[in-house]
Amino acid sequence: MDYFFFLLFALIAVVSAVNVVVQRHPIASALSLIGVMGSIAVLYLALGAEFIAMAQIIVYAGAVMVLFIFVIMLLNAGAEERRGRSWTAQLLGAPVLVAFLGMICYFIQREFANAGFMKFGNFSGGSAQSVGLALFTDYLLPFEVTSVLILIAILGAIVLARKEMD
Amino acid sequence: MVFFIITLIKIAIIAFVLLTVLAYLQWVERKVIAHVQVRMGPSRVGPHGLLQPLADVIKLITKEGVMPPHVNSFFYLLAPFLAVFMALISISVIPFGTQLTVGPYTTWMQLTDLNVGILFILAVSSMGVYGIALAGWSSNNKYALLGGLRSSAQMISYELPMSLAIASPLLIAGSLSLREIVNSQAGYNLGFIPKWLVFAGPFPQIFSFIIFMIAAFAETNRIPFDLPEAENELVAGFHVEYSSMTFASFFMAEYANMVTVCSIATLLFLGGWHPLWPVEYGSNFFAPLILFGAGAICIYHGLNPARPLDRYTLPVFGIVFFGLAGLMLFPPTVPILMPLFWFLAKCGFLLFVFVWIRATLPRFRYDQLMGFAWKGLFPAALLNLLVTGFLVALAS
Amino acid sequence: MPDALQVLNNGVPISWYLMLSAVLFALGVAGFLFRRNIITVFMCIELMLNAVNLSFVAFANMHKQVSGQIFVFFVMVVAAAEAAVGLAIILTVFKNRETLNIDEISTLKN
Amino acid sequence: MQNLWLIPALPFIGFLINGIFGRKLPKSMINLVAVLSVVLSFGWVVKVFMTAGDLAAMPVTEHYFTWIKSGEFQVGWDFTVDKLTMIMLFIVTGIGSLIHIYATGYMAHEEGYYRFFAYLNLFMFFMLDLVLAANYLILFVGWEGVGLCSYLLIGFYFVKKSATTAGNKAFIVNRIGDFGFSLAMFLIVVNFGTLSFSQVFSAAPGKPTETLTAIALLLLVGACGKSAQIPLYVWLPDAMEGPTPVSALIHAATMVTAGVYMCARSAVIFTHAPAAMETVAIIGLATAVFAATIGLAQNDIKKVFAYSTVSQLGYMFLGVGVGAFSAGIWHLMTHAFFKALLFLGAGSVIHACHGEQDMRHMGGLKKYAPWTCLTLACASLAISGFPFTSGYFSKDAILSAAYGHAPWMYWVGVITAGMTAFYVWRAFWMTFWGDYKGHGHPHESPPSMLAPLIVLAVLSLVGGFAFNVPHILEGMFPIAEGAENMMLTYISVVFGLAGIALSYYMYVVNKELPEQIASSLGGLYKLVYNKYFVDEIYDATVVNPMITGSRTVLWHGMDQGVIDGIVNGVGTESKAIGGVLKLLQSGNIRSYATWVVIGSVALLLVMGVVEGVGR
Repeated sequence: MDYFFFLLFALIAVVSAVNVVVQRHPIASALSLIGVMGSIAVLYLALGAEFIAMAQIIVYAGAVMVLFIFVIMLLNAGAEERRGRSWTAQLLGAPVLVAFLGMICYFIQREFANAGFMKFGNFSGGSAQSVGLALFTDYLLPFEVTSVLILIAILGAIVLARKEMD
Repeated sequence: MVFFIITLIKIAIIAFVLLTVLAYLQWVERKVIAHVQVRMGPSRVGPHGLLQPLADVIKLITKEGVMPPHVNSFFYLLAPFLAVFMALISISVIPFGTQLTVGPYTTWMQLTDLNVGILFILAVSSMGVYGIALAGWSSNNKYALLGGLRSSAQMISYELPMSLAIASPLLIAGSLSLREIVNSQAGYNLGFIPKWLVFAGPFPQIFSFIIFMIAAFAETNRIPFDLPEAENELVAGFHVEYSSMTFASFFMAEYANMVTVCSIATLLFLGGWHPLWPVEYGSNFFAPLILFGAGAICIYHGLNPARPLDRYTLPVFGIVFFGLAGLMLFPPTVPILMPLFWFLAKCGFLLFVFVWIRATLPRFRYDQLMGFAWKGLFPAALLNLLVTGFLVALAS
Repeated sequence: MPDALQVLNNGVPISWYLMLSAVLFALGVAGFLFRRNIITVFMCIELMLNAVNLSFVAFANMHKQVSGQIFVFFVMVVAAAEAAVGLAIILTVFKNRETLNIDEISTLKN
Repeated sequence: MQNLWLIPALPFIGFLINGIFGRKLPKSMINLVAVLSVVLSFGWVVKVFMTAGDLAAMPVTEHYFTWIKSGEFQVGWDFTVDKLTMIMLFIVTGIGSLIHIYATGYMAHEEGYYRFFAYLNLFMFFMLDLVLAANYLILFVGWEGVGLCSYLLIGFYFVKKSATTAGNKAFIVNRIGDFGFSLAMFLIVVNFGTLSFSQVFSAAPGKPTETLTAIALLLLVGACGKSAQIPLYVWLPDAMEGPTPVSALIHAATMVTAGVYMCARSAVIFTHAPAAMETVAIIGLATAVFAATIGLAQNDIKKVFAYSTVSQLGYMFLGVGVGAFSAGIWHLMTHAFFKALLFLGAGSVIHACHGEQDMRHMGGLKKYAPWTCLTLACASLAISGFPFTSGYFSKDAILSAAYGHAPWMYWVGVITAGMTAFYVWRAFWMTFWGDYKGHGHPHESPPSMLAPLIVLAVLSLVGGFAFNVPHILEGMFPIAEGAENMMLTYISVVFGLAGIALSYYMYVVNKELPEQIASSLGGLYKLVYNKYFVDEIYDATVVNPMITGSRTVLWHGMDQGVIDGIVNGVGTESKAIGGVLKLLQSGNIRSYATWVVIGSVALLLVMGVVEGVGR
């Protein structure tokens, strides 16, 4: 069962991620990114992180990506035109990436080969209650700081996006 | 295995009932508005136009779906499906009543009970924007685009006060699972005031209820917040380019959202399926009484009919009502039907309010809409949440 | 073959999740490298963040501690802030130079 | 639970109200708040006194919260009340209330009325905190707080240059003392691992004498700063720039005695450090004589009383130094009575003479301001140790203790007593006898100022035998083994009377005599008249070198040379490096990203080669 779920949603995630990269239209990329996020959210659920999963949907898929789509619509960004890639990408891009991925996977295999198994329901620490507890006791200061960060971000966004008064 | 079968059965039932309800909701709306405006409303197709929805459905299905040129066909077709999907999926966590025992099997009148149910609904509703936004964008039409942008902006803006208004009753209920929340509202203060979150708790949630309802109107793009589909400025906004079934699915989505929102309001604030006054004061006999009354009226009008057809239709309704009333008095079914009845009654009342408001209020201006969201509703919700949290902390 | 069933019942190895997140991350990097539309590039960054979040949650499950999820939470918040500011910047950039091609946006002032 | 915190809290509330809303409030309201807060806290002191039971047996100690906690070391916000504290509380709140009442009359026509009372209430808060403290740190908080308030109040007329400079002087000189005090606290922490009085004093006898001596001497430095002893007394005379009620409350009755209180509080440490005790006694004695001689030749009425304050404080230190702690506290109390009275009287006189402070432009006030005259007479009698006034008892106790310690100290003390009597009465005669030489038309002060005067007059007459402090404090301090020899008493009384008589002769009967004397021993007179040029010496030896040094070394050398040099150097260096690095900056984001990826791949490769992942 766990295998089935994992493989299914991992497949969806990877396919949509590939889609994000290869699609030439921003909207298409955005939608596939939403797909990635959704499937990742399901994987979170499987990993016992209910709250985070929902937050993932609400924050990422629901708010951030909406912003993206907004901007794309506002700028009416069309499909990307093909042109000669920059030399870095041409020469190094693909091989470097493959090497990168290979190395990482190798290390994961080496370090975490027997890091234990994920079985649905073997970890129930991700309930809204426990997350909230951790957030408001051990991580209170970071939490506050983050709120300040958000505030500043809002101000910055407003300042940047408002039309000049002249 | 049994679990799957039961779930499938439940899905089938709920889907069927829900879709029918959606179809008839529209009939109710037309009827109510008609009577508010002193008209007859649909009355040709079937007795009192009762078959009107069926006719509409057939019409919409059989019509030709026109796809305008230069649209991005994939997104153009994806949008309505997204919309209706997101609208329908949130029903799956809503409990309609208590446990239900059929032979050896007992189950809840609910598809599934997430213990983050509320968050789930919020998440889905936040996803609902995409359908509309995409529809607006992909149909390659400036009115549609404006409508799409407007509606997504509006939905995002009103999601905040909505979430905040939802959060404060959660503080009191102390759970995110809808079932738990409803259970926490059982019982009565002083023996007759129900422990609903609207009344009960350290701080009555009446304000958050009002805020929630207002935000709900905006979330479902209903009058007075229906700017995305403002006929007379945007020529129906984001779905201007849609026809036949795609158009119908947007409609379905809107009504499904209404149903969802109303049932959430019922569950969160109005005590779900708990009756309005205790059983020992005979709340169980309320429903049959109404039905008997309705039946009696139908019979009476049937005996001296205003229109020729009434001679046959109304008595039939009367019989049906009598039958239902009897069923509600029949002891084995009472524990199942009573909760269902109360839930549907509250939900239906809220839906009626929706229609009523639509028949009553004019439309906002767009800047007014946004200003109201950010300058009025949001601070109010925030304040309400603060006060609630403070009092809850004091009470605990 | 009982042992296979046994393995199946054990559940999914954590390392698979890590691999998945690695793959997603690499895809994000690829997008970052190969795409030219600034918005898409930005989305690829979000993709990378998500990949990292996934591994965080996987670790949280592995150590049976909630901390990892807290990190994810913070990453989300930061990502939201970043999206707000970044998109605002993109809007301004577009307002000033009428282009979204990051190759053409290679100077701080035009 | 006695709720001791209320005692300082009430003035603090007053401070908050007056400080925040004072600008808006009417004067009557400000008065009400200011006076009421202090009077209430006095009332609470009385209540505590009534209900506390036998303080000697078990002092009331209350722990409110733990302020500092690091490892073993921990400092709580604790208040404690024993008999010593109780006496101080009565002095502070009682006299504080009187002076507040007085100030409502005296300050009636001043600018920044609310500011004045806010500061005054704040001072009360810190002073009470100082007195109630149950450990050195809390005491230090109050210590610094009263220093701050005295600074603020000395510089109250901040438009006057002299006032601000005087304020700065007081503040800076006090810093020296506080430096000593903090060093003492560090030593205590190091040696005792705690700052709480009870633990320190219980552990003190076991400690080596050298340690205790060091601690005691450092504490003494702090006390010298706060209580204006040689060599740190210089700030007190200038502090007279402040309004007279401030001089009375802070620079006569309460704050300057904090040093004495602190020494008495640390009696255990001092008694186990004989060398320190000796130092205390000598410093006290020296200060007493020194200040008294200066006081002989001053013409500013407040300056006279300021120097007499210094010299009286010297007496108290003498008492503490010779081991007669209770006598010192006794004198502290009586001195609080009559010196507050003297200052308030002086204030009333100044008020009467329209702000004139020079005694040579006064005189003949006894018919214009009879009440002031009468009360000041009481005060002068008390300070000159006239039999059965308050000063008589306390001074006598100290002197006899001094005799028991070392006879020469006694003789010096007695001579000082004579001088004290002389210059106080000199001031009295010059002010009230003769005929009025000032400008304008003198007038008596309003009742709100006279009432406190009268109360204090009564206290300074009967305060001595009314409150027999050594008897009260018997449990805490050993009665100084003064030779109970009535002869000593007679001698000191005689000296006091002689001083009075001499002053009468010189300033009433034969008015030319002072000038003749002054001219006859001109140089000496100049020396005394100019306060031995101590301020000038300090300027020459300490202040100017410091200014020049900091200008040359710190400013030109350090700041402009080194620091700016470093900063500019960094700037140029980074410019050079950047010149190289900027070749890498193509502005093409993707090339950057590629570099990052390449870097990470290289990193991973290294890790793979060296197997270097944390196992």
